[in-house]
Amino acid sequence: MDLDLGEDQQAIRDAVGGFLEKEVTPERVRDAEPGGFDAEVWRGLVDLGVAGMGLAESRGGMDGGLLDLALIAEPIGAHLTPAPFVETATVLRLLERVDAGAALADRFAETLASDASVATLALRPARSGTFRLVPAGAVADLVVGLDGDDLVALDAAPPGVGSVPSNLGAAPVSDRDANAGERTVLESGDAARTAFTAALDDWRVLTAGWLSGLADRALAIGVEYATSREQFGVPIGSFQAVSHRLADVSTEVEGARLLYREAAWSADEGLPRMGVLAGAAYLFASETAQKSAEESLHFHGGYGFTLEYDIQLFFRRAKTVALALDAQTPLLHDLAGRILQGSGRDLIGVGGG
Amino acid sequence: MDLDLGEDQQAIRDAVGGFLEKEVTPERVRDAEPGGFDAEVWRGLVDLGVAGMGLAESRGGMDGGLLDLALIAEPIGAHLTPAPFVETATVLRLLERVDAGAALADRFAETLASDASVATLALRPARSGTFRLVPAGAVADLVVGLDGDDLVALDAAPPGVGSVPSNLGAAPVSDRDANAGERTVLESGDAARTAFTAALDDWRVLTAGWLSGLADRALAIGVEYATSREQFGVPIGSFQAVSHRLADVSTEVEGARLLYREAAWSADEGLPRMGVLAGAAYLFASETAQKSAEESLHFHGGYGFTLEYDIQLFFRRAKTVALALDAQTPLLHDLAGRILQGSGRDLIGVGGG
Amino acid sequence: MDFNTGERGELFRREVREFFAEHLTDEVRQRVRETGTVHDWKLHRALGEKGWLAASWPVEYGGQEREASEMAAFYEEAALAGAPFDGLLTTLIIANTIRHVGSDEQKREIIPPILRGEVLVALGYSEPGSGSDVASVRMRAVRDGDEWVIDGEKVFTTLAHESQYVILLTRTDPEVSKHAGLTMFLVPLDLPGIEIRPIHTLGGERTNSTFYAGVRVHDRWRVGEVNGGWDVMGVALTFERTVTGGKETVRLLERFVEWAREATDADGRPRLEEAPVREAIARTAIRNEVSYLLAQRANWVAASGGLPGVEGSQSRLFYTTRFQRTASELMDVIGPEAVLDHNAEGAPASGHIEHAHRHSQVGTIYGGTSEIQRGIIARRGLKLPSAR
Amino acid sequence: MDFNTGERGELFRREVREFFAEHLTDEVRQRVRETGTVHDWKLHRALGEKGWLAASWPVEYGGQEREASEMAAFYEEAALAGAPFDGLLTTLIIANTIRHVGSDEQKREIIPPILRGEVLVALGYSEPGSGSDVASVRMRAVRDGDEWVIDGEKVFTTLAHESQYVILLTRTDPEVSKHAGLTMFLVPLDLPGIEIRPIHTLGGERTNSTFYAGVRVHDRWRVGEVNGGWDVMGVALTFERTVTGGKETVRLLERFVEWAREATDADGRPRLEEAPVREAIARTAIRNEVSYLLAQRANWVAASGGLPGVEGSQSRLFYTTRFQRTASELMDVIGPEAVLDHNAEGAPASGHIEHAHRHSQVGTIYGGTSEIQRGIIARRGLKLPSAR
Repeated sequence: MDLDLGEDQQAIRDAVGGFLEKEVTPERVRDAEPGGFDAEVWRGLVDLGVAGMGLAESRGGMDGGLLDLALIAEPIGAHLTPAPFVETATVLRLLERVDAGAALADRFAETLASDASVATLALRPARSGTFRLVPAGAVADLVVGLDGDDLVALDAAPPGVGSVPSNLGAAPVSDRDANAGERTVLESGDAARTAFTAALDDWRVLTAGWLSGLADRALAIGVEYATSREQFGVPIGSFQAVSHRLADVSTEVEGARLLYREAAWSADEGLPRMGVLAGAAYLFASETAQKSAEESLHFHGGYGFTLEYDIQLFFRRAKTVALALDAQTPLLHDLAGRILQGSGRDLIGVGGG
Repeated sequence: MDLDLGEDQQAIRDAVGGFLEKEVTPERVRDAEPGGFDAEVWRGLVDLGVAGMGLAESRGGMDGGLLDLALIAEPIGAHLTPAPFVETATVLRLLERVDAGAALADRFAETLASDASVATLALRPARSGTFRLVPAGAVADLVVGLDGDDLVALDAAPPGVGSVPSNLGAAPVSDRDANAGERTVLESGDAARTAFTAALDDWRVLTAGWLSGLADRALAIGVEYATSREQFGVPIGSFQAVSHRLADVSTEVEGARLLYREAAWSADEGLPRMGVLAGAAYLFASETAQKSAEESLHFHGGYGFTLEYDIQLFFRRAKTVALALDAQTPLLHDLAGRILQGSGRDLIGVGGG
Repeated sequence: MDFNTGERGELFRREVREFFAEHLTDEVRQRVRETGTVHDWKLHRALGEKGWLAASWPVEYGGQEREASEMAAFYEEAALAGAPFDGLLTTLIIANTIRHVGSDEQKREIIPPILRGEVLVALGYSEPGSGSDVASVRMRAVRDGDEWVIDGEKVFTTLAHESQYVILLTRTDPEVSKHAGLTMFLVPLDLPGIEIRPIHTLGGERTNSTFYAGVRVHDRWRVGEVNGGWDVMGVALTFERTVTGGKETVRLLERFVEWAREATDADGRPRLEEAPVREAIARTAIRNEVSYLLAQRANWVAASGGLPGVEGSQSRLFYTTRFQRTASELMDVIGPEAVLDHNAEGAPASGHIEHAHRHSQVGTIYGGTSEIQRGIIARRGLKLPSAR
Repeated sequence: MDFNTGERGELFRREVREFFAEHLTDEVRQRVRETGTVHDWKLHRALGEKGWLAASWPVEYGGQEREASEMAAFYEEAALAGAPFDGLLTTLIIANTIRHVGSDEQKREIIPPILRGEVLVALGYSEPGSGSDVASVRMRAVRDGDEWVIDGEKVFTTLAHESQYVILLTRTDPEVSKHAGLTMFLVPLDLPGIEIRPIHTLGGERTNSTFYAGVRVHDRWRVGEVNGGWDVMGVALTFERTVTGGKETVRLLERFVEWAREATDADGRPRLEEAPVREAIARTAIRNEVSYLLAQRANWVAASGGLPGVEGSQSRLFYTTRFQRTASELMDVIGPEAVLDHNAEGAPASGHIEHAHRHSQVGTIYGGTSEIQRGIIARRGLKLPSAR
């Protein structure tokens, strides 16, 4: 057990953190609304090398594992970065994994460097030829998704942020035609479903990292406000009604962070628990991000409700990202199914691989 | 709208309250464990006239409506009274309602007066000829239940408190043979199911009253403890971590009380919303009673965990009575079904009949 | 014991329902949604013509002496119809306050146009530095002969941009304890030195910051005694608590059920058949009924001549916290499309639930935070020792 | 970053699992359940023979220098097996404390028999008037030459009736501030003047009240400085926090899944197919994993040489509150039969879940209430200003 980041991991986190702190200010996040995409920020992440981190070194990437990627998703989420890091990283891992993805990966590596291309995974199978509400669907040049028995990759011009249906979290979602553009079948039949499930699990873990970052920052904003805001002559953070609830949140934020990291680590280790941990990590981070943002917003009093303060940005995105994949109960059932396929004790909380 | 009790209602509550305060002490409640039945207390309630209150005046009762009965169930619950008031009252109302019940009602009225007989409703249809875990089943001389297509009444010798399977709340439950003793078919087919459902609704409302009483008393015990117990030089009730949670509980206790009363009143008024309100009242009172007892127990610190203090008696009965009818989710589904059969707005919270 | 809201209430309910069906057009609703100004002059004047702006008042003051059940029915129907009545609420709080503690001149000048629906009054209590701690206001009012000179800033002055007056809680004596040096003024908003700037909110509603620089107000606009502002505030708060008691959660459940009847899952089955949908309906219905009953109880206490302090706080605490929880849970049940707002085509329930999720966040803050309500319940209701 | 508990940990885990499979008989479990005494001398001595009572200690003190991963595996397996180890826990806290701050004589006299599994030490901190406010103890210890005379009462002196010693927090100077006048003593329980009375609890466990009337203790039993008891307490609490971190919820979920596989509904279908059952499994599994990780984090901080104050509080707060919630929810899913306890035939999961519901209530109290933990997290972790 070693919960410290590796040296390389820390170095990249520092670099990305510096970039985000400087570039991705709350004003920048606001300016990207309602489309939810800032091309310059994305270009910046490409130039830093993190957008394509999951690509093989031979393709100009860093051969980054899921943990490396998730550790970056966390500060990206903390800054509510309007750029499709999670989506692109998910697809690049998939392309690196399936044989039929090699040519696409080669090509994408090029356009990523030249044009800051965007890739994404349609989270739900196509219905009547349409992938509905695809994350980053408005700006993705490459969309991968399950269409019937096939896992397909669509190389097609994105509809642009003008196509984004107005939504709570200003997410650049869009519907995508499952037959548009250049269509490559990556896998078929069971292999397609297996590859799709694995990609979804990657997305879950990276999104859990993103949401953990959001939760942590929302908590920090709440703590800062509670420390400086006075009522009745004392900081409101000195009232148990405030401090004890923030203590609960901080506990859950720590838990969410540990859980996404364990899930990502287990993927890199090739452990069979990965699927269970990915499902658990996404659900717990979703719950935690919402709670953190809600509590923090509430403790702002009337100001929390104004658009001028930043906490509403977190509040709106927490719910939006938590609902990106599915309603809550089906996610629980999916997780229960995986747990019950497993061998009992190892899958329900003893840990230790 | 008039939330004051009627004069008669208040007079009976006062009489019953006086009896309970004097006779049904926590020691008496403890002494009745684990069987959960105190024959003398039951005899006392019979002599006070409240055990048979729901019987017609011609049978020596008071022709009491469901609201009258529920208002008595509340203090009976507050004292955790080890006597089957709710069960007997439920059955007497049923017997008064169905034609085939008249002869049984006559006879029960007599044995109630002479021998303090007990009646009860089997809450779940018979399975393989057995009514499972019947409330007051250990001491009931008359058991009414649904057996296949028939609503049957069984006049049979009770197995006694020795038959009670050891349980959390020392409830005098017992399994009962659906074919034992003298069996009367009260109704058959749809009429049987309708009558059974109506009886279950009565039971739900009376039990909601009982649980509201429990919740209210558990809260009072918690408030009293928090007011007198000092830590760090001040009463613990001065800490927001304690007082705010008790404020939440008190709000819910008021809500539970209003809801069971409205449900009972709507039954007496013959309103179609009665079924929905009964379902809601039981669920909400169950939740509230558990929360009140749990919070109050917690604020007792280590003492709450000892058997010497009374709060554990409340804690154990809250869950036990909440689970007497069914698991929680099926109860929600039952309620949803009733709501959706109704005409929308009238059923979901505008009120006003 | 009787849970009937009474025949008069039901008769009036039908009348009110018909009124809103006629006067509250989709056009109005849309304008409200787009501007965030939760008030409509035409509708407001129509209410005035009906005599309903203060329908509970004595006839001598221009009221109709309607009983509590009728007033409850009025507010319930207004909420169920989604009527924009923020202006009505704040104005009536002040009209009531003036009626009880205002001067005869103030009553003559203010109340008739208010009741005709021609005048709105905004509330100017909160300041950047004072929220739950209302009495800590810093706005200064300094006497200068027959006039007072007011300097300072207020926030959350909702509808100031549509109102003719604002009621201002000011500090007139900084030397004494914080509750003792306050004075209340009713200030015409067209006086020189007043500036209004919009504040946009998470719920889409507009409120305002208002700035007062050397604003000169005649002493006849003072409400109550000099340094007696906290008493006036007490009166005003009483009316605030009894007026509120929303039915937004009922509308929310109605819209959710409508959605569930129409929407289908990937296999074409109505979503109303899904277990989580039905469980959410049951849970919401229970909360709604308890909310309704707690509000009725507070109204009943008021109608019986009592001051529903603890009852009002319990009603408000339960309703607002459950509204938040319900809106969030309903979204969780709906799934990915739940985040689409009213501007998006095909948004579930036309974005109503998504809006409720945002809008409900303010409920646990305005009119006293949930923490303030819990404090009131604990101290006054449960007699627990003062919070530390 | 590495979540492996390490090969040594896994090897030791297997060894421990085999040990309990052999030594922890159903007879022992039943006796523990019936008496409420969560300790078994035979098992305890067997652990002593293995050298596992202080397996993490340096070899020179009789330990095996096992690493953190091994110790975690040990406690996990003990909890998973349902081993009665309350005596082991309290005794090791004191053994550790003595090892750090005790006199050489105390170490020589106490530690060897403790490690052989022949001696237990009970904790005597709490008094009727002091719970969360530990430092407010009133038990007096007055010096009389080489001896101290102790008078007072302790509550929740768990296992005092099986122990050879009790550690007592006493007041030796009532004139100074409450933390400054405390002294700690290790007191043999066979001294004259000591009385032990049982306290029975909701969870079925037995604890005790202990009474001390003119008990004369030699000064050599004093632990730490005179009036330095609060420092000793600080050392002891550190060990308390690192030792705990139960796996009871994992056992709970295992038993629940076992039940759900076997039980059938009215139509004969396995209850494992029911939606609420599966949702409960998923929810519980998530909580269990987070509990595991928070505990591992605290252990890791300790193993890295840190003092896991905030981390320990977070671990404890999360685990204990979720244990309660889970046990209650699982009962709600099971339905009417869930209330049957282990004495009732056909009780679901042999009454294990019903017992957990009762037993879990103490978790948020002992070792510091949840409120104390939240205070520590808020002040030390979040740097929020001191609670009022």
